[in-house]
Amino acid sequence: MQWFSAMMPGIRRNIDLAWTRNEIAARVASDIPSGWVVNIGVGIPTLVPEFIPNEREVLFQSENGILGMVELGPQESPDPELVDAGKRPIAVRPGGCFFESSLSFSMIRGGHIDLGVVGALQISRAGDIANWRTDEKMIGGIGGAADVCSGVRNLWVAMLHTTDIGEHKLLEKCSYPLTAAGVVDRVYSDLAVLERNGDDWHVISLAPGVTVAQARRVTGFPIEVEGR
Amino acid sequence: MQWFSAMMPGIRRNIDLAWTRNEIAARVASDIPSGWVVNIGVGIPTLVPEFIPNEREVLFQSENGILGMVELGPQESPDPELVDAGKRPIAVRPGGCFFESSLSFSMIRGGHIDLGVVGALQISRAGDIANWRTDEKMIGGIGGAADVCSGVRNLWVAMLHTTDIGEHKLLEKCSYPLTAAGVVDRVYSDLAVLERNGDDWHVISLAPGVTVAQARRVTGFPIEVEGR
Amino acid sequence: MSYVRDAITIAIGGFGGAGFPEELVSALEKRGCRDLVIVSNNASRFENLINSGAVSRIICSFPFGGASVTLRKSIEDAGVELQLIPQGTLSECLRAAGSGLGGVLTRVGLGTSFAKDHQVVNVDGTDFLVEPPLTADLAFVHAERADRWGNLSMRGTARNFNLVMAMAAATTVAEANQVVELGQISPDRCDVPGIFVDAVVQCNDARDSKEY
Amino acid sequence: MSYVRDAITIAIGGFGGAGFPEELVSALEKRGCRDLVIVSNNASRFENLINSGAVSRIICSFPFGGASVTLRKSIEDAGVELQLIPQGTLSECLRAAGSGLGGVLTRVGLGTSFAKDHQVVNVDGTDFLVEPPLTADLAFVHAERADRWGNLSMRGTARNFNLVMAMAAATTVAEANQVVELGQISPDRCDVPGIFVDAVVQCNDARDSKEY
Repeated sequence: MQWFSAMMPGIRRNIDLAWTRNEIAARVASDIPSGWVVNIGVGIPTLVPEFIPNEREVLFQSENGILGMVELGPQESPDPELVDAGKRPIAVRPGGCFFESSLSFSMIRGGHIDLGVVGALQISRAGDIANWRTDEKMIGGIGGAADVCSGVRNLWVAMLHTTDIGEHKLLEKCSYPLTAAGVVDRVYSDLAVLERNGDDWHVISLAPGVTVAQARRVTGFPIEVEGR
Repeated sequence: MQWFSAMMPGIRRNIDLAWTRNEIAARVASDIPSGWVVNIGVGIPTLVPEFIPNEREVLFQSENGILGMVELGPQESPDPELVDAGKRPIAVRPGGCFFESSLSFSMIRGGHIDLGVVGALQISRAGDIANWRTDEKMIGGIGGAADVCSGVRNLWVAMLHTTDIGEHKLLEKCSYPLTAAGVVDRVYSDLAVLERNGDDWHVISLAPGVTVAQARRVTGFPIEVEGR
Repeated sequence: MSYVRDAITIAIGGFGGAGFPEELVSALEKRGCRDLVIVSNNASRFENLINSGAVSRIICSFPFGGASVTLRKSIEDAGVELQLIPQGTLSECLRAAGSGLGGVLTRVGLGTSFAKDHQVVNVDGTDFLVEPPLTADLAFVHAERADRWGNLSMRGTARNFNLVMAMAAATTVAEANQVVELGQISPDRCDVPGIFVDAVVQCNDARDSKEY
Repeated sequence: MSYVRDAITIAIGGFGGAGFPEELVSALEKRGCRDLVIVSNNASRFENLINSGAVSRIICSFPFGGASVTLRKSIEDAGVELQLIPQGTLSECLRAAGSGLGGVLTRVGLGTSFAKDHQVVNVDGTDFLVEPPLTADLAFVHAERADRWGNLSMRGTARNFNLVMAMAAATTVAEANQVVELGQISPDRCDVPGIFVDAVVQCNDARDSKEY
């Protein structure tokens, strides 16, 4: 486990200088253009919709068969037959629609979804993503993640840059079972926004107070910064 | 064209003794049990539904997306958006439903249709069926016939026993392009009802006035009759 | 008609007249084109396009009835290539294209001329033809009602190929008898989700609009 | 429950609780069974069945959330085999089984452990996994409304796997909050055509029936 040696308590101590989970979600939201259809995974991604301003029309698709999903209003009573992929009660906005599973995955696999925003356990330099595991810390299962990661036009990962104990999550190769290979376009972490082009990654922006040297130390592959 | 030699004006002269097109359709109808879902092709098959008594629940499926198709009533005005596979205006009975093409062929290909009744240009001993051609007498095209003939649980052919000029239609091998191979279960003609079991065919019944010898003379493969 | 270019593939919905995008096809006739590949279940509504020399190939299951002597002659005179595909394979290959699948594994056509030049795959002891996905650059579809996000609903047997063609095409244009506000198409009653539709036009002559 | 036998494969609809045939599963628990193979998107609603030793294998995409410690233990204690399939492949393989197709050609899973032991087919230069069709002996599905021909309509996100499971199974039993007369389910609003359904039962406790 070579990446255990890369623990970096220094960054964890400076957590107040990095982006919070909400700030990561807000940053993702600010990059989503009007008119896009977006599939949202569990974890930090679930926070993204609330940061989309009302005037910007972004449609959220959920794999269990809804397009135009919105949060349940405070006055609305939950309907057990109307849930999102995380089984939470939700509502549908005017212009939304329901459909069955195979059509839902036709949308996802067929490239009709502009963007997927997912969490991840590990990301490799080649854009492989691992977001489930079968060991004793088993997190759920594969669900629709393989289809989403393989099928959407753009795949952005929203996650903390390292694990709770400081292990690298951005690695030369993933050690967990892959969800999909060579699919990640961007990573939005608490420290930086990174974009992939083949095996090359460059920094789009850094969280306030985070230095290039710090970001490099917690990233298992080279990252380029414009002008440095 | 070996089968040209098999013309048999004798039968054509005795046509008043054989079954009419309506009688063929009525005979097919009388063999359809209650509760079956049936796909009906063009030609004599289109006559079948009117011979199903009202108390017998038979559902007619049409490949263009309707289950529970019925004839348009005399008082009903035709709707250009509601047609059968022959593009004729129709109606839907209570309990019927509409669907799109790929689900329609899931029904057909997936073995959910109890019976297909189709016309044919040629039938082979092995149960191959040819019901279209590309030559100068081109009749339509393949349409949904290949799917229906391959997919339904039972395939019955309703047709005249020979062509207008007395050529065999029941042959050792078809000369026209095949619609599907090894699929025909029964043939209902103006002369006889025949059933196939592998390469063996036996006569279920003969039209009034038709002798076994006459039926054998216009059939290009051996047919067995119980007790003869 | 700004989506139309010469030599593109256009998938056109409808089964006979039901669900057929008549006004879009009429506009296409007026525009004038060359070398179009038309994907549609029937060919009989494209006689004007064929006669004007706009069409190089038609992919369909049932080009025309036996009585269509003039259409047959038009197709021959214009040198249009007719490519026949069984109807269930046609709809499933369009769906596969729109669903990110690599093709369709079917037994329909095995042992017939439709199996010609096809790859065969054996799954658990049974042979299947591999039918490749069928994509289009553009689809024209017809709906009873549409909203500005492209949600469509049809009536009767008008759904037919309109869903799978909207799915299969890079760009889909829908004509509708009624263009309604968002929310007026019930989320339970949307036959073609707007995600598959890029533009909606209101029919000038909503001749077949009925109480609905 | 006369359709139930030991060692059969039962496909059970629903996504979490939405569209889940709770009363049919409850009746299955009461009946008692051995060696069932369960096909369902999730495993979390089968804890009683698992604890009673009725289940030998579960085919699903997402067995349980990370917090389901007791379910995890039940599965291990009962020696239940968990077979994970990506959700889109799961639904498409069920659909393929119900559609007479030989399987699904997908890129999902390529380069991952899901590609293990899979046949790969190259179509026009691109590799695809061949995922075999997934059939069931029996399906249990839930609907808001049903008629005696088995036509079903759902509300909200309750459709999910119910259509493809009804298609894939040799026999399908539906439970419904309301059983209505023929014709009361609009022909335009039938989510599962009755051709895919063999028996309908009325829910005793239509707890989640809403104005509809």
